[in-house]
Parts: sequence; structure tokens; C-alpha cells
Amino acid sequence: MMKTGEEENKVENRHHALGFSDQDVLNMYRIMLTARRIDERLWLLNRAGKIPFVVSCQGQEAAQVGAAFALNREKDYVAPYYRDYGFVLAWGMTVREMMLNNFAKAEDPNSAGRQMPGHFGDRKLRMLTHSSPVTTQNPHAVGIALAAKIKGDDIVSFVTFGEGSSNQGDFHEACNFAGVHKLPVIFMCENNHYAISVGLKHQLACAHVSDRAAGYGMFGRTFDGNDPLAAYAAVKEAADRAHRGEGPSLLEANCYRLQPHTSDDNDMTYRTKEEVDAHKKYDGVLTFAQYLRDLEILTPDVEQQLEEQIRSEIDEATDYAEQAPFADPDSVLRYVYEEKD
Amino acid sequence: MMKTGEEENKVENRHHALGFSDQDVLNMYRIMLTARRIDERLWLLNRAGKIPFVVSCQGQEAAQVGAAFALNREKDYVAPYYRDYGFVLAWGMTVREMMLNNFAKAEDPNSAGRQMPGHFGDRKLRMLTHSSPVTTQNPHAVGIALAAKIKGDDIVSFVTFGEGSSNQGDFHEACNFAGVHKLPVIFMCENNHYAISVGLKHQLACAHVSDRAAGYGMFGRTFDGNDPLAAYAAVKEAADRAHRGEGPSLLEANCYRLQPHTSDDNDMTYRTKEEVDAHKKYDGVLTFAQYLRDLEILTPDVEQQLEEQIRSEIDEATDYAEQAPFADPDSVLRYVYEEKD
Amino acid sequence: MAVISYIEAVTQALKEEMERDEDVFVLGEDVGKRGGVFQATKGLYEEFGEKRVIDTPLAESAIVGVGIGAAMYGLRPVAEMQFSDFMLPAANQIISEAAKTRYRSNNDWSAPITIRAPYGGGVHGGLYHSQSMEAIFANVPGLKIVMPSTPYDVKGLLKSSIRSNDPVIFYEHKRAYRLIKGEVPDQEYTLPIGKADIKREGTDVTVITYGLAVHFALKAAEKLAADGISTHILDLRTVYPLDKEAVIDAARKTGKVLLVTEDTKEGSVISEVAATIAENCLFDLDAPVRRLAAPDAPSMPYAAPLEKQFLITPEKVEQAIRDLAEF
Amino acid sequence: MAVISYIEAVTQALKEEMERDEDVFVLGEDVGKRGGVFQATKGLYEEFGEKRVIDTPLAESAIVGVGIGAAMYGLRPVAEMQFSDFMLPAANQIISEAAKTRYRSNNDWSAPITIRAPYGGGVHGGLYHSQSMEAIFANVPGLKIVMPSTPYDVKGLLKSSIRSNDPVIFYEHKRAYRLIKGEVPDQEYTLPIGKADIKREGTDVTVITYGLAVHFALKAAEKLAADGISTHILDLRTVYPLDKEAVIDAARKTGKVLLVTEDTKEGSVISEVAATIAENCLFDLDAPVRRLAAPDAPSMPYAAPLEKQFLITPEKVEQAIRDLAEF
Ligand SMILES: Cc1ncc(C[n+]2csc(CCOP(=O)(O)OP(=O)(O)O)c2C)c(N)n1
Ligand SMILES: Cc1ncc(C[n+]2csc(CCOP(=O)(O)OP(=O)(O)O)c2C)c(N)n1
Ligand SMILES: [Mg+2]
Ligand SMILES: [Mg+2]
Repeated sequence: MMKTGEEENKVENRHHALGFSDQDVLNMYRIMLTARRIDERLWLLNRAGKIPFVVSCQGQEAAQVGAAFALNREKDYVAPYYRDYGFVLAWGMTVREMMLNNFAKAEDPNSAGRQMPGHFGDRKLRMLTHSSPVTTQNPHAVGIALAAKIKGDDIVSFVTFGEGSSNQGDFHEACNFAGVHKLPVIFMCENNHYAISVGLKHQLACAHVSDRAAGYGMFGRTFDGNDPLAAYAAVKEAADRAHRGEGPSLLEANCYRLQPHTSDDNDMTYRTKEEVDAHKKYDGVLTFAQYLRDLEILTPDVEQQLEEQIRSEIDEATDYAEQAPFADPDSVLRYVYEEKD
Repeated sequence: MMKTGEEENKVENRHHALGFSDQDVLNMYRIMLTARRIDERLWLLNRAGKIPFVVSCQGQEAAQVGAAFALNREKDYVAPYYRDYGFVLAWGMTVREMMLNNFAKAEDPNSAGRQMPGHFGDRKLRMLTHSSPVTTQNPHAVGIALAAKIKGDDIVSFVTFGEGSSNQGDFHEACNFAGVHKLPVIFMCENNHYAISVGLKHQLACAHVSDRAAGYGMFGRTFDGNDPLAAYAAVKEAADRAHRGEGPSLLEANCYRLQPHTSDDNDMTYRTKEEVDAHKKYDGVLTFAQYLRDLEILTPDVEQQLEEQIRSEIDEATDYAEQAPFADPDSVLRYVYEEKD
Repeated sequence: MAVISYIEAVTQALKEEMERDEDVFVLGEDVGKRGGVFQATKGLYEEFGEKRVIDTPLAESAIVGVGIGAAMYGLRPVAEMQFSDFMLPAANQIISEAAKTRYRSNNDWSAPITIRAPYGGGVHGGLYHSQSMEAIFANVPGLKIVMPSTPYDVKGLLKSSIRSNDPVIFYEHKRAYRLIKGEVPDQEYTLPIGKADIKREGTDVTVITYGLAVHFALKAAEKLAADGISTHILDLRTVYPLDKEAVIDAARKTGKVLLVTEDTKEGSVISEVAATIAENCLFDLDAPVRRLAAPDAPSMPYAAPLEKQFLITPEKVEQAIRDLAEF
Repeated sequence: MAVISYIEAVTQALKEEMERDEDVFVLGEDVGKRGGVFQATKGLYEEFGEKRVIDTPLAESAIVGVGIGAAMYGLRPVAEMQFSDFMLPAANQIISEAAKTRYRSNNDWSAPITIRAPYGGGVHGGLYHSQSMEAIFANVPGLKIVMPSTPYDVKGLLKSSIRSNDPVIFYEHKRAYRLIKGEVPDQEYTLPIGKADIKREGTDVTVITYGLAVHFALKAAEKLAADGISTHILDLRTVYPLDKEAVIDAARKTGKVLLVTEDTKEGSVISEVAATIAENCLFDLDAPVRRLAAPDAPSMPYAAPLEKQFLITPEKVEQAIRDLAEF
């Protein structure tokens, strides 16, 4: 990109060209940071024995939030996977709801505590219900797009999944179906370089997950998953294509999982601390903060305020969720089938 | 290819360069023609009410026979699919066995009449047992290659399937596994442009099935499926790569299915006679015969002899199979599990 | 009342539901131009066009998974599995997804998809075109499994399945398609999923079965009536969840119960029927429950004499009823 | 005799079989460096190397399908499904392929693969890390399904499964992994697949069950003994095909039978046990067969109080035995 005369900073402003105001990118950052801080809190709560399980988003917030900003948050349908804290927050889930989800309480809008944390889903947000077997959501997202096409509704269907999961049959079948029917689906792989303990080269033999796009006659692109603006640009392009009737896209966010797979995992059995530390310097939460600081959008004041607001929001949400009631044990019998009255 | 001075025919000799003698290519043709004549006979037997079902190979013989010649017929393992008459004949199945298979008699080496015709398998030929759910054989072929690698055996594992079937999850999972472990597997898709009634553009959104190779980090190539020499060359290259440790290949034979899907199908409900007739001029059995005639390898005498030999072989096999006994009805209880004595 | 075949009942139900509700659509392999390999969707492509009668790629997990997605959007997908034998690649989508959508979302989402699949043997289909697959799914809460025996039941139950707000597996007996004919009302009707139906009243022996075997039992009962044996026949119609009350009532009615399935015996749907009777009717029984089923071997062979050996027949049903009556 | 845990018995059996036979190898997700998410394959990667302890891509159908191919070549694959809930993508390879390889080839080929899968609830696993999946497969001739309850049975039966020339699904109760300890002989032994085992002799009530519930029954029996109620406990060990003789003998022994499964009730493995008893023991029973099972809902929720509500417990087993004893 050419620099104009008015850019004096060492750092180029990249967000104006994408149509974002400074406030927009600050909002973006706020959501990324909220996701990060929630995640950190969850690990503490887990280590303190207050919640039995954590699945972590750390290292993937930038891609998630950037993607959400590129979609129509009033109309589009989304099927986020279990690490998508940043995405679901950007999509309208509240911090309190995230905590209710992690404490598995009755008020959790995702499943009222029936599912493990991170199994998102909320009909009012047009967010599909997520399960544990990986990649089953991909054909669902295709079905949403097919249905919208049948009904003549101009929407985009967006789905995420991990790179290990891109080796499941359902990935292939869903991509192919979407390709053949030229459906408005965006498949976004969050490639965090590990599927539990199994690294990229034991999962895939191609350089990029997006190399698979060609086999489905679809648009493919890999972008820097640590950069929310890169994520935005890629998803925006895919969404524009979808709206223009040019069919599905396979995007790949190049990220790195900064935490163990879940709170049940010990990642030091299969990777080194050095490796993890080396990746920390690319951490999107840090690098995007630096970008905003360099542009003097994130001033020390703003930053402190942000952190305080987020902390108190998480504190309140945690207290609320901790004290909220579980669902009635007898409710385990409910909603197996439709209940007519 | 450059023409040398000694080539006076309009038609270039392409088989010498591949290391084939004239006798070799005549053998190749003989097998192609045998497959074709068997297939034609089966339709007659079906229309005469003597066998309830036919699945046809017509239009794919060239690719099948060319492929078999490129493999080591003493050592390699193969998993041919239900149309592979040409392949299994080249691999060592006899005409009599083919007829026993179609009459579903006890002596059928494939399944003693348990399975439908065309569900090949013969352990002594290192030919895996085939089932009906499509593409399940692909991971099996990968398993063969993995096992051989574990044991240090230098073999190639070869598997075929249709282009419609390349949309099944098992195709994807098998290719990816082979790619990651760099296994000596050759995946050969016989693209006959139809999956029952569904034509290519409703099955795949990419131009070639072999475009999918890149997504598995493997070698991919599409070749003229009506030309046994092209098939030979492609499979030979893949086999050489496999032996050199360069991993799997995804090949695609560009063919056309000349008959209905099976004897239960009426293809005129979804394609026209004109379309089928247009493809008949590329029929590999006819074009390869012409090649051999042009080179004066298939002289009128040789041709007549060949046809007569094949006819009488098929006649004998048909009589034999027709008269052969079915398996004992009580045998339906056998071989559910290993029988120890 | 018109007399139509079992498969015509399928086609009529689909056509009428598609006319009634524009959200109903059909997807599957060869369901479009070809009208399905059995012709169950014949004419629908012509009437409703390729947007609502969709030829899919050859991929069952996608057919069901995409169907689930469309159902979540608010449509009413009717997915065809070309043969019930080929629905296993979709097992994960059916069991982990469709069946659990409502429960896992605490009633927020639902997956009202109907999955049609031809099943059953006796058509020279060999191992993989003859199987009864219901037992694999008949232990999955959240699913309903309908297996009708007559054109009347097919039509009424397929309509109810499509209108159901929960996922339904609708198994059609492929040999019944053209073999079984019967009356259906001219006016619109539906039948309740989950209700068994008494197909014949009797006093000596109760037969509980479903699908084509209902006709075997009816045929046997005719013959046995001449010998003074009175047979009571309960058609399960829905094999999961079972109509327990109807099972218990039917068992009590005669005190002698024959259960018939074309599936292999161990772990079949009639095992649950037997268990229900064992739990509830011990003191009402005059003879042990008897099960008539295919042998515990993978599936019926292709070769005609072997296939025949495997199959349940009216004669086998008749003999079993006779044995029980004489107990 | 050493006292080891249930999961140690798994690891020992794998290690010893791999040492005994170089054709035995392990494949699955995270089984290598990580030693499995439960650590069942711990140490094997270090001892046998990456050629025989293979971390596969995340794709269950390939894990089983590739395993089948390797088994056809002559090797002895032991495939791990990370959770039994995640074996459904492989359902087609298991049911259509592994189970039918021998039959369809008329005994020419076989697929001696062992498929290990942790199952069962009570570990805060929620809907998809808690299920009992055996009923889905316990109707497929050609398969054997082993579900051991003690370290002794685990070790002896896993060895037999690996040596079996037919495919075996070997379900390991994940809550038993560290909870259950027991003695195993120092010398080499195997146990026969297909044979149930009497875990306690008694005269008043028979409990037939398997897996972790065997321990619940044993615990309940201890308590009840104090009240003069004598419990007979049969551990099925192999749930498909069933050891019918042992079931019949156990039912006859006391005339009062309680069947227990942690699976949801309808269509479960104990339905077949009940059917077997109904067919064979009518005149030996003093009370109707009783089944104790999880509710017919998709699976246990994650939230602790809801999970607890769903689970079978020693107390529930005790109460059910008491009710039967008093019948
Ligand atoms: C079908 C299935 N198999 C196995 C698992 C267990 N499992 C949960 S997450 C996971 C790894 C996923 O890796 P990837 O797709 O790269 O996503 P990531 O967790 O790295 O974001 C595995 C194996 C599962 N959930 N579903
Ligand atoms: C899993 C599965 N689904 C459906 C079928 C039914 N069926 C048999 S062959 C076929 C079409 C196969 O097309 P293709 O792969 O192109 O092979 P071709 O028959 O054209 O050689 C279908 C749908 C099947 N055998 N297996
Ligand atoms: Mg990952
Ligand atoms: Mg084809």
C-alpha cells in the first residue's frame, strides 16, 4: 500500500483503508481483550476448583473478532466452534452469558449447563448449536446457506473449525456440497498448529488448509490469524463474493494455540516452552494493542480504563454466574422431543 | 514426441517407447476385448432372465487394463471397484471365474455367490474384498500400504473408485492419511462422468478430480481413460514415485460410461442417446484396435482368431457357470466368525 | 377410496406435503431427474423444480448434515438415503446431531428432518442392499423410527413425519414398494407417530411385528383361521420409541406372543418388545415369548437359494404361530 | 499378584502383546508422544517407536479403515477411538466393513482389528464424553463387543481381543480407569471372549450387568448381605454376542432378575438379556425381570447436579435389588 504524505508515524494506518474509524478498531480490540481476560479468568477458576473444565481461545482472538466484524451481525448465520470466545462476544453474547456457560448454570443461553463450556449456540443470535464431535457443524452451515438460497434470502453462512478437524470426512463433504451448489458459505479454519498433541505435519501434507479450496472449485486464502484487520479483509472478500453469487470460500487463519488444548491437557508432553514462548511475540492481542498504541488510539488512559472496565465486568459476571442456580435435576428428562404444551 | 525416419505409418508407434513389444500390446488389447465381450454377454444373459443383475465396465476397459500392466502383478495389492472387469482379468481372474461370479455360484472365488456381481476379491491374487458402500476400499488400500511400510515390504497398493464416490468422506480421509504418511498408494479415479443419473457438474465443482491432489500434498494427474498406454504411463509414473518413497498419487482416468449404470437403470431418463453415441467414437476398445490395425499388429487374421477364441472361452465359461452348483443354503450360517476346526 | 401401491403412497405423501407447505423440499442421490432409483420421487422434479428436488453429490453425511442445517433454518427437508445400508456414513450426523439438537440446546434449536430409506431383503440385493438397519438407531433418544406396512400407513405416517418438529427416520420396505397395494382415503389425513395398530383381532396367539412381516402374519392368520387358530396381530408402525401400552395390551390379550422381525435376531427391535413384555406381563403369559428373526449372520447373500434360506416367509410365521398355539 | 488400576491393565496388555508379536501396532489420535488423552498408551511410543505407535490425523473413519487394511495385510492393529462418542464417523467402516469382511469373502479375507474406546459417564464429560455406545453395535453379526469390569478381565480380554482373528470392539470404562484397582497374575494369561463371569454367588436375587455397574452391584450386595439378602452377580464381560447359557443359568439360579446398564434403557444391551430370559426362563421366574438404566434422554448433562441425576449409582442398584427381594 502506498503511503500518503499525511502518514507520519512509523506504523501505517491500515484500518482507515478498510473503512474503520479509530473507535471501530478500539471496539475490536476491546472484544479481543475481553475474550483474553475471560479466558485467563477461567484458568484461574479451574485451578481454584470452581469449574471443572476450560477450553481456551488464547492466540485466536484476532482472527475471530476480525471475522465477526466482516459479517452482517443482524442477518448472517454463524456456527462457531469451541474456541470462538472472541467471535461469540463480537456476535452479541455477553460476558455474563459466557460465565453462566462456564459455570454450567440454568441461565446459560447456550445449553443451560447441559453441554460442556464452549459449545455455543443461541437461536436469537442465529448461532447454531455446537456439539463435540468435530466438523459436524460444517454441513449444517451449508444447509443454512442452501435453505437461504431456496428462500431467496441474501445472507451468508459462516463456520469455523480447527485444522486437525479439516481432515474429517464431513469437512470434505460439506465443502464439496457448497461448491457444487455455489452456496454463500464461508469456511474459516483456525489453524492453531496443533490438534491436541498432533502437530501440523502429522495432520496435513499440504502447506495450507486453503490449498484444498481448489478441489471444491472455491476461493481459498490464508491470512495472518494474529491480525484482526487481515481477518476482516479476508472474510469481507469472501462475504462479498458470497453476496455476488460467487459461492463459498475456504479461509485459513494462521494462528498458534498459546495454551494447552484444554484444562485436561499437559502440552509440555509434546511441545517445548521455548516453542510456545517464541510464538507469544506474534500474539494478536499484544501486537494489535501495539498497533493501536503506535497510532495513539490506545493511549495509556484508554488502556487502563479498558482493563478496569473489563475486569469489573468479568468480576460481576463471575459472581453472578457462581451464585446462579443450576437447572433443576429433574429437567434431565425434558426436551428429548418437542413438548406440545 | 519426435518421429524417427523409420516410422512410415501415419500412426506413431507409442508403445515401443514405453517398453512394450507388439505382443505386449496385443495382450493388452485381448484383455480389453475380453472384458468388453464378457460385459456384452452379461447383458444378454440378463435380458434372457438368466442372471438378475449386471454392472457394466463398458467405456473403462482401456484405463483398467493399462493400469494393471503398470503394476507388479506378482507383488502389489489391489482394491478394484465394481466396474473393473478389465483390471481383474489383467490381474489374473479367469473368464470362468467371472462367469461364476455373475451366476453367483459356489465356486466363485470372490464370495461364492454371497455378494452381488462385480464385488471382487481374491486373497491369492492380493485383491481385497470389495463391498457395496462406495469408497470404503480407499482407507483399506492405505492400510495395506501402511502395513507394508511397517514391515519394510516394497510394494504398491492400488485402488479405484468413481468420480461420484470421490465426494465421500472416506476418500478425503484416506488421501490425507496416505499423504501425511507418504505411503505407496495409487488412487485411481475412473471418471465416467456419471454417478448413476447425476452428471459431473452436479458432483464436483472442480475441473478435475486430480485437482484434489494438492490438498493432500500428493502427485495428481488426469489422463485419457480411453487410451491404455496413457493409463499405463500415468500409473507407471505413480508406481515409480511410490517405490522411490515419494508417496501417494491421485490419478484420474477420463472415461465415459457407455451403458446404463446397471441392468436396473434406464439411462434415457437422464441423458440422451445422442450424447452416448457421441462418446462411442472415443471408445477405447475401438480406438486401440484401430491403433493396432494401423500399425498392422492387429491384422484381420489375428483379429478374427482373437474374437473366436474369446467367444469360445466365454461360451465355455458361461456353460460351466450356469451348470455349476449354488452354495449349500445352510452355508448362510458359516463364516460369521472364524471357525476353529 | 383409491387402491394404490406402497411406493405410490410415498410419492403421494411427498407431493401433497410439498404442495401444502413450500418449506418442504427433497434432497438425495438421484432423486431429481431420475425420480429416485426406486422412483419414489417420480414427477416431483418436474412439478417443483430443481430448487426443491435436489440431486446431491454422492455423500450421505452431507445429505443428512445439510438437511439438518436447512431444518435449523426453518425448512422441512426430506432426505433420501438411496438404500438404508448406505446411511451409515451419516450415522454421526443422525445420532450425534439430529437426535441431540433439541436436547443439547435446551429446546432452543430443533432439527425437523425426515430421513427416508428403503430397507429389507428379498430383492436379489445381496449383503448390502437387503439389510434392516433399524436396530442400530433404535436406542437413540431424540430419534423416532417409523416403519409402516401398508400404503395407508405409509401415506399418513410420512405426512406426520414431515410435519413432526423432531427428526424421524422413515424406513420403507423396498420389496413392499410394488408388492403391497391398499386403499387410501381420497381426503387428506395423517396418522400419529408412536402408535401401534391392531391389524387383526384374535384370541389364541398374538403376533407383534412391523413392515412386510405384517403381511406375512396376515396371510398366515388367514390360513390358521381355517384350522380354528385365532391370531391377534399388532403392527408396531413406530419401532422407536415403542408404543409400550399397545405391546402390553396385545401380549395380555392372548398370553402367547410371537415376535417377528426380518432383521437378525440378537439386539433387534423385537428384543426390546420382548423385554417390555418380560417386565410387564409375566403373570399374563401362558407360553414363553417366541422370536422369529433372520439368522445372526451379516446379511442375506445374493445367490437366490441362499437368499431364500435367510428370509422370513409367511410359512415360517405360520409354523411359529402354530407351535405357540399348541404350546 | 500385583494390584494395578484398570488403565494400567490396558497399558500392560498392549505392551505385552506388542512385545510378544511384532505385528501388533497401535494407531489413533494422540496415542504417540502424548500417550493418549487418558494415558492408556503411555510409554509405548518410547518403547516401540513411531512406526508401531502411530499418531493419526483426526479422522476416525480413516483410523478404522486403515486399520482394516493393515489387518488384511496380516498385521494386528489396535485402533484407539479417543472417546466412544467419537467412533460414529467410523460406523460405516466398523459395521459395513470390519464386521462383514470374513462373511462377504466366504472366509477368504478377515479383519482382525481391535477397536478400543473409552466410554461411560460420571467424569463431567457432558453429552459427548459420557455415552455408552454399545447398543448401536450390539446387533451386528461379525462383531464382538467386550466390556470388562476389572483390571484382571481388562488385561486377559484385551490380549484375547488382539489375538482374535475377528474384529473386536473393546470398550473401557473411563471412570473405572483410575477408580478401579485389582489383582492381576504375574504370569501371562488370557481370558475367553464370549464368556460371562459370576462375580458373586447368591441365592435371592440375580443381578446381570457389565462394566462399572458390576462394582455398584458388588457394593450393594455387601450391604444387602448384612440384611440377609443374598445377591448373585453375573458380569456379562462380552455384551455381543451374549453368553446366553450363562444368562439363563444366572436367571434360573434365583428366579428374580435385575438387569443393570448405564446406557439409556430402550434398545440397550440388557433388552436382549431380558429377551433371552423371557424366551427361556418363563417358568423359572418368581418376579418380572427388572431393568435399571439411565433415562431415555440423549446423554448426561455436564452440570454436576444434572449429571448426578442421570447416573446409575450403587444406591440405585441396592434399592432395586431390595425391591426385587421383597417382591
Ligand atoms: C470426531 C471427533 N474426534 C475426536 C475428538 C476429540 N478432540 C477434541 S478437539 C480435538 C483436536 C481438534 O484439533 P483442531 O481441529 O486442530 O482444533 P483445535 O482444538 O486445535 O482448535 C480432538 C481430537 C472430537 N471432539 N471429535
Ligand atoms: C455409500 C453409498 N451410497 C450410495 C450408493 C449407491 N450407489 C451405487 S453406485 C453409485 C454411483 C457411483 O458413482 P461413481 O462413483 O461415479 O461410480 P460409477 O458407478 O460411475 O463407476 C451409487 C450412488 C452406494 N453404493 N454407496
Ligand atoms: Mg488445531
Ligand atoms: Mg461415475
